[in-house]
Amino acid sequence: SNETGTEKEAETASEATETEGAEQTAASDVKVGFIFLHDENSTYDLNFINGATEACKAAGVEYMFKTNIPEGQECYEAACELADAGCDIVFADSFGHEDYMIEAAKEYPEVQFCHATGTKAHTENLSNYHNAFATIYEGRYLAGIAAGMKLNEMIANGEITEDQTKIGYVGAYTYAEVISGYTSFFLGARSVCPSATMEVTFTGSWYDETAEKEGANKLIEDGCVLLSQHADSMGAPTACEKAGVPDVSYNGSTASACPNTFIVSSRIDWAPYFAYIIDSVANGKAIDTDWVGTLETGSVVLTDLGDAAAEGTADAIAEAEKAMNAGTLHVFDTTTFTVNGETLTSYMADVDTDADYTADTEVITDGYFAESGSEFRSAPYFDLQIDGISLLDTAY
Amino acid sequence: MEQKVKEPRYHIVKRADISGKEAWIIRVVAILSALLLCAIITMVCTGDNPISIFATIFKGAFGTQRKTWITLQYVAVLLIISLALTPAFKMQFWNVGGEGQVLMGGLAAATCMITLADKLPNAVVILLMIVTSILAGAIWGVIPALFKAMWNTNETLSTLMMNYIATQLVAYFTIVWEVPKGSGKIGIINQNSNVGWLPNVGNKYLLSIIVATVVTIGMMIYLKYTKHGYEIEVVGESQNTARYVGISVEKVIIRTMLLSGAICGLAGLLLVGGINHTITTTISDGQGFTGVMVSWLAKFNPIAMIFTSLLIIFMGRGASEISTAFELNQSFADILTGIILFFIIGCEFFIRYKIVVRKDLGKENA
Amino acid sequence: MENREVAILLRGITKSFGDVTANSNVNLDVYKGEILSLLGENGSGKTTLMNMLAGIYYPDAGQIIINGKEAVIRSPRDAFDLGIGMVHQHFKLIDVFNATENIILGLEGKLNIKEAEKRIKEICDKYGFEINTKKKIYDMSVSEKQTVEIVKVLYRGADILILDEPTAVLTPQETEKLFNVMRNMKHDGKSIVIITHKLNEVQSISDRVAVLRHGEFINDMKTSKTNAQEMTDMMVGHSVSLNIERPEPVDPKPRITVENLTVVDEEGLVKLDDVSFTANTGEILGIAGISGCGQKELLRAIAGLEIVKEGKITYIHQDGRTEELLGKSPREISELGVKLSFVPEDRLGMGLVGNMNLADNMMLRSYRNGKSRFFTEKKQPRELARKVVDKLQVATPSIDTPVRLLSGGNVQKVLVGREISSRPKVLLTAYAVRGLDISSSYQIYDLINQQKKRGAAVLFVGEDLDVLVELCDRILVLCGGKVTGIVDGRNTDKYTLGSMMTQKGEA
Amino acid sequence: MFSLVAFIPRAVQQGVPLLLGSTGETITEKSGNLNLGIPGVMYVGAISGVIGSFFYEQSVPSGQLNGFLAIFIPLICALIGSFLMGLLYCFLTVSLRANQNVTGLAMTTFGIGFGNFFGGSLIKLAGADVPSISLSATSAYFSKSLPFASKTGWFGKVFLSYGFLAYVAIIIALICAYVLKKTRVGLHLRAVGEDPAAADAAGIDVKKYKYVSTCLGCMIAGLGGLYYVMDYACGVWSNDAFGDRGWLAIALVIFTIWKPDIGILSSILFGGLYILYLYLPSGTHTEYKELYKMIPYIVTLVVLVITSMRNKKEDQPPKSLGTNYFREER
Ligand SMILES: Nc1ncnc2c1ncn2[C@@H]1O[C@H](COP(=O)(O)OP(=O)(O)OP(=O)(O)O)[C@@H](O)[C@H]1O
Ligand SMILES: Nc1ncnc2c1ncn2[C@@H]1O[C@H](COP(=O)(O)OP(=O)(O)OP(=O)(O)O)[C@@H](O)[C@H]1O
Ligand SMILES: [Mg+2]
Ligand SMILES: [Mg+2]
Repeated sequence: SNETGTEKEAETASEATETEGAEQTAASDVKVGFIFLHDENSTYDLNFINGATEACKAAGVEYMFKTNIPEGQECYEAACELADAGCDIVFADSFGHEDYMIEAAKEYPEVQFCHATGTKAHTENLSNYHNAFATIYEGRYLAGIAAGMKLNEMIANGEITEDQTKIGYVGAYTYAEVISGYTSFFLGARSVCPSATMEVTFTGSWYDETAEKEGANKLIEDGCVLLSQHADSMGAPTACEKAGVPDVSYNGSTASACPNTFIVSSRIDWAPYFAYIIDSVANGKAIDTDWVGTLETGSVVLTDLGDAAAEGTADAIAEAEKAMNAGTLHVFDTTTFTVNGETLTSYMADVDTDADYTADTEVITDGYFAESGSEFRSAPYFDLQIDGISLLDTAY
Repeated sequence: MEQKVKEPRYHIVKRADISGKEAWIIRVVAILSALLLCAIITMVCTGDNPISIFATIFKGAFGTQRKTWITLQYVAVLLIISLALTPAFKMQFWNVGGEGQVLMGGLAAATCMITLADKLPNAVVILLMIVTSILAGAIWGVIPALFKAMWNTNETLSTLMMNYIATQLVAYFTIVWEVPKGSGKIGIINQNSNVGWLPNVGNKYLLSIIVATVVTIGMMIYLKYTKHGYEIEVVGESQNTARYVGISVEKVIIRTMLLSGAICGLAGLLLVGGINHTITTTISDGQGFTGVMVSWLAKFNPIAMIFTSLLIIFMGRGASEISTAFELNQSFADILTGIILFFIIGCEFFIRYKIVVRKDLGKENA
Repeated sequence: MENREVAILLRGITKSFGDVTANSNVNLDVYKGEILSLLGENGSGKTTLMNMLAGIYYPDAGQIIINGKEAVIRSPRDAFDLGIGMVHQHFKLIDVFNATENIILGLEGKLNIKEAEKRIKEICDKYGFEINTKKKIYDMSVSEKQTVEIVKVLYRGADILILDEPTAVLTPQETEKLFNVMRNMKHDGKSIVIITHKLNEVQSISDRVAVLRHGEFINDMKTSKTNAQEMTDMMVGHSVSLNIERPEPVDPKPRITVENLTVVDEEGLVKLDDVSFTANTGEILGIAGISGCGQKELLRAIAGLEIVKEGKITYIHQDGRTEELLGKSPREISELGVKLSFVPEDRLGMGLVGNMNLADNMMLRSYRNGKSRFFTEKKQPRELARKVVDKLQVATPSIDTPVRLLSGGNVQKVLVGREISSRPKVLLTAYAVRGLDISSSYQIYDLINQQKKRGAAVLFVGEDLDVLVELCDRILVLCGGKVTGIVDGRNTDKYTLGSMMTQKGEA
Repeated sequence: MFSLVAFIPRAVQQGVPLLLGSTGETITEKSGNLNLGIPGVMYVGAISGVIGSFFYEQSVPSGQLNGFLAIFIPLICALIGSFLMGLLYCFLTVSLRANQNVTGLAMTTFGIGFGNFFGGSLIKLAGADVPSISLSATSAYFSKSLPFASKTGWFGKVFLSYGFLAYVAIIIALICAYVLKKTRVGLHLRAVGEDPAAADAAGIDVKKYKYVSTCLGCMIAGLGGLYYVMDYACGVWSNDAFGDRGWLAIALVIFTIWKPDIGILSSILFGGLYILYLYLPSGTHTEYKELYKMIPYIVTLVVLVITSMRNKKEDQPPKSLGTNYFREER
């Protein structure tokens, strides 16, 4: 598939990284500054770093990285330093950076501040502050299909029966991004394995190897026969490998650590977004306040399938992908799920960030839940608990 | 001649009081050799030119005006925390709970900012923040002190545990106050109204620096010239003696930890109200522990602490620049910091002692 | 000299610590089967010299010859191997270990406690010690600890025994017991070096004396051929008078009355039993008793440091007003002018701060005074430190030297000097001259007399009955926490006191 | 719902690194050395093992690892790495008489930096998609449970289901306890920690004891790091994943009043409490989880306070802990 190519390129690019892009293409004298929460040793940041290097190299622009910038005043300082150093675009990759980026954006109106995963650009009314995200729920839906296929295979092999098709999911926070993620994953799985159910446990952290591992162990103990996760450490995949439970991971292939259980992984490729903002600034075009990458833009990608993937998975995924691109398949099609036993006809989501979580926007259109479209905001806001998914440890 | 007993080739003797100049020469030599070793290691590990690495470290800390200010601000905060811990250490009270005390101070400040923003005028909120954060730090500091005073409970462990409890409390409230739902982040508090933001004096970095200066001078005077300072020293050196001369050891322990915690709380206030305008569990960034090192390294001398905290911040700041410039991961800086510290603490030996090599080997041969 | 075998030969031994030269070019011989007394003023380098034999210090220059062979003693282990054992001025025992564990510490081979206990018993039987092998050091009295130290040395089969002020903390009875043991050992052919400041002991136990002054070897001679005055003069370097003056009390008035005082310790043992007496102004009230008979508790009770079960302690002001001391904090009592100068067995353990310099140690008592509520006053303590150094001839490089670096006796001078100088109304002093050289001791007596003349009521706890009889106006005798009598110091002798001290024990 | 049989193995796995760390620190502290560098040492132990096994795995075609070498190489590397850290600590504090606290804290900075730096470098070398080094082949040897573990039901799960290092940890703790309590070496070591001057005067080679016990202590603690990465983390090194277990190990030393045998159960208990929050109900209210996470610390604090109420002389830290010894110093 096309993703694989991009992946490889990204890697070679990252190997050859230099501080400041040496080969400068004629037209562009754009300079981009990047702020990363950690460094390339973090799953999350590596993904951004690879995308950034690739895009900047390709555009031939100068760039600067600031790694290990915590979600505090340091982020503001880093942003200002980058602006002082002549960057035309300053990008930050972590959710908690947002407020500090906004502060910097107010101080440097001529510099474009772009922020991934943020939610405030559309309400902040700053012409130089932008959010971006991708329809990763589409990727997760496809990964869910791979999971469903696997369940089907296990039923067929007699390993489990139909009423044992319970999926476990290790989530970080009870955040819309996570909820949207596991729901789409589940819907994907159920689209091929109708008997599937899911149990979710939360760790309360984006990266906590122990909590993720123990969370996974608990799910396995609880009878989950397949796991997936939305958290950044290797805790859950390795727990699966040890227990021999198939696993759909996130953000990159865990095949080398989990050769026997890795099925597939979805991730966001940020290179298209970076290419877009560089191009916009170079050509004096306005950057979208909320930019959403999709399967079509190449922003949402799946890794190569692992050995544990069931036969026919690739075809099933390709088919679904085509349907999505064609607009015939919506992940959150209200006919495919119920909430409290009822089909959703109208839902006010909390799209505009506020401390009281005020629901402010009708998001059910044309029979589906319109998740993170550029019309509202780029970051996900699907936060419903659908039937078939149960949350662990809710009984007091 | 009878069977030869092996004569020690050298032995170690105490030096007569060494002049300040000589001591500094020894220290400078130590730092230079440490830098040399660092240079060699850097070259071996990366192949980069060590000179440019050091230049980059320097640039990272003092390269631009903004950087210099930030560096000084960091030094100020670390210095305040180190100073806060110092009276406890002088009292031989193992306060490794700076982290928790800072967090609690910060949490109190954040609580005021969040809950009182639209209820009280800004000045009142700030006043309450100052009072509550100092109080919160003091309370967090005094709890282990009470245990110690009443039952001689090991304070190393109790203060350490208090850190974790404080961290979890902050984690709890972070989620309670998170925006948006589920994100686990509070974000900048009162970003638009700026209620509870400590005022800028001159520029936004200066406030911490001024506070640090005041605390440094105050602590120096407190420890050296006051009755309290004297009592702290006596209690630290010998509790029996303290009791003998009628010092209430329990009272001193409690009073000192109140002070220690209060100043940590003040650091928390600066971090939340003056610098970050938010609270996270990592807001003190391990400085409660770094402060231990700063304080001991300076042998509890507040003035010397300015230099030790500067050194540590300088290395840390330089490091992030290295990682930007050379694609070295940031941990490399920790290695370099470690090496430099090893040399500095090692060289004290040569200031206090000298090694005498036996010269009368001739006699042996005779 | 008789033609006897030499055990130790020291030649040209020099040792300095930083600026302080503790020993310079010392030559000293010790023969087999003799007891040698090493004499010298406080800080004259006795301990240092012996520590070089014991492997604690290493000489800067000089030669050590043991049993005819040149020896290099780099560690206590080397010293043991050469048969040298030392009982240190400050005991070197592990508090949380029991006697056996301490005695066998440092030896090799498989750990066999039973076997060790057997051998310990043999040694004890041979020399006449008593040891409870299972008792923890922290539960032991000083003399018990000392016994452990000596047995420890003997257990290793040492032929050369060094005792650094072993009697400073012993009662006369215990001292006599120790001396008997030493004589036994001498007859075994062992060499013994004893450091002591008590010249009567020197005369009763040693065969020879050697004198150090300011780190230099001065002379040695047979004990039988010398006398106290000569030895003292030799130590000091000039002639000194050895008389204690006893002026008549001027206008004595009751200052403190103690009535029916009873103190029970944590374990429920009665430490003071129904003690009553009056201390008068301008008078020295001596307190005699075998160690552990309640002297310490008595002083501590008056100073407010002891929990009292029953009784009354009344302070009577100049104008006749009275004030109950019980229930007052040590500080309040101290502010009334009741000053306790207690010289503990471990001098640095209480009363002084080892790491502080002399001047700061002077402040311990007075730091609360001064104009400011908040700030300390540094000038007066420094002056006081200078005065004490001057008056008591404290051997110290400066008043900025940490007191832990001073020799044992000098540490004590700092402590006692400070306490006495605080112009007390009531001076409580215990073991004030413990470990002091003879001329310093006399200076202390002098100082105490000055306080008496000033009108202070002095309570003087001492172990040396000769001194008590010479110095005190009245002497209260304690035995097992009970008062067995109060006698007039001018009309009594030490034998009367001695028998009163053991009255209860004999009954 | 909550199954003890499932929970105990999890607690044990959490407990083992803590046990090794605290046993190592205990014998170090028994010599009077307060090694606050243990967190760093554990990182160094872990990364040394990882480096060794990484190069071994790289040099051998996959699937052809020699079982003995696969265990031996990382083991020896971890031991050497942590030994060197111990040596560094001793050289600075014992030979150069540097302040123990500063040295220890500097070693923690250094050790964690060292671990993450080389971890990061290897990650780059390994070039995996997800930034981690995975030594799953080696890990399989380390985490192999005892025979019959899966066949003996709950018994196997609770007692036999661990990798060999877990058992080694318990054996080491028992040996240390025995040596400390019953042997001459133990007696001497305790003496050194209580009062080095007295020990020295008794002819004990204080320096030797300090060096040996501290280095050994570091090596044991280093195994804790190795266990974490090779067994618990399934051979996956991720930077900072070990977290602050090193500090908890130091805390456990105090908690177990310097007794390695008490350490066995305490560390398992603490390990259990450490992950208990994951088993307590909270649902979408993740804030309660954060409160639950306090449990181990509050329990520790409460136990500490209660035990300190009956203050026994024998339960105190070694008296000379944290101070250096120089024979000629007064
Ligand atoms: N107090 C001392 N004075 C002079 N030389 C010494 C002293 N102690 C040891 N030495 C010698 O100095 C060298 C290093 O001393 P070190 O103390 O490290 O070794 P050691 O003697 O084996 O140790 P220990 O004295 O603890 O048994 C050795 O050659 C030793 O013989
Ligand atoms: N370790 C040391 N460091 C510094 N100075 C020392 C040390 N040991 C001894 N001195 C100094 O050396 C001198 C001699 O001390 P030493 O202890 O040998 O005296 P001493 O004759 O035993 O006196 P005393 O009768 O009071 O015990 C003193 O001035 C003392 O301060
Ligand atoms: Mg809203
Ligand atoms: Mg002496």
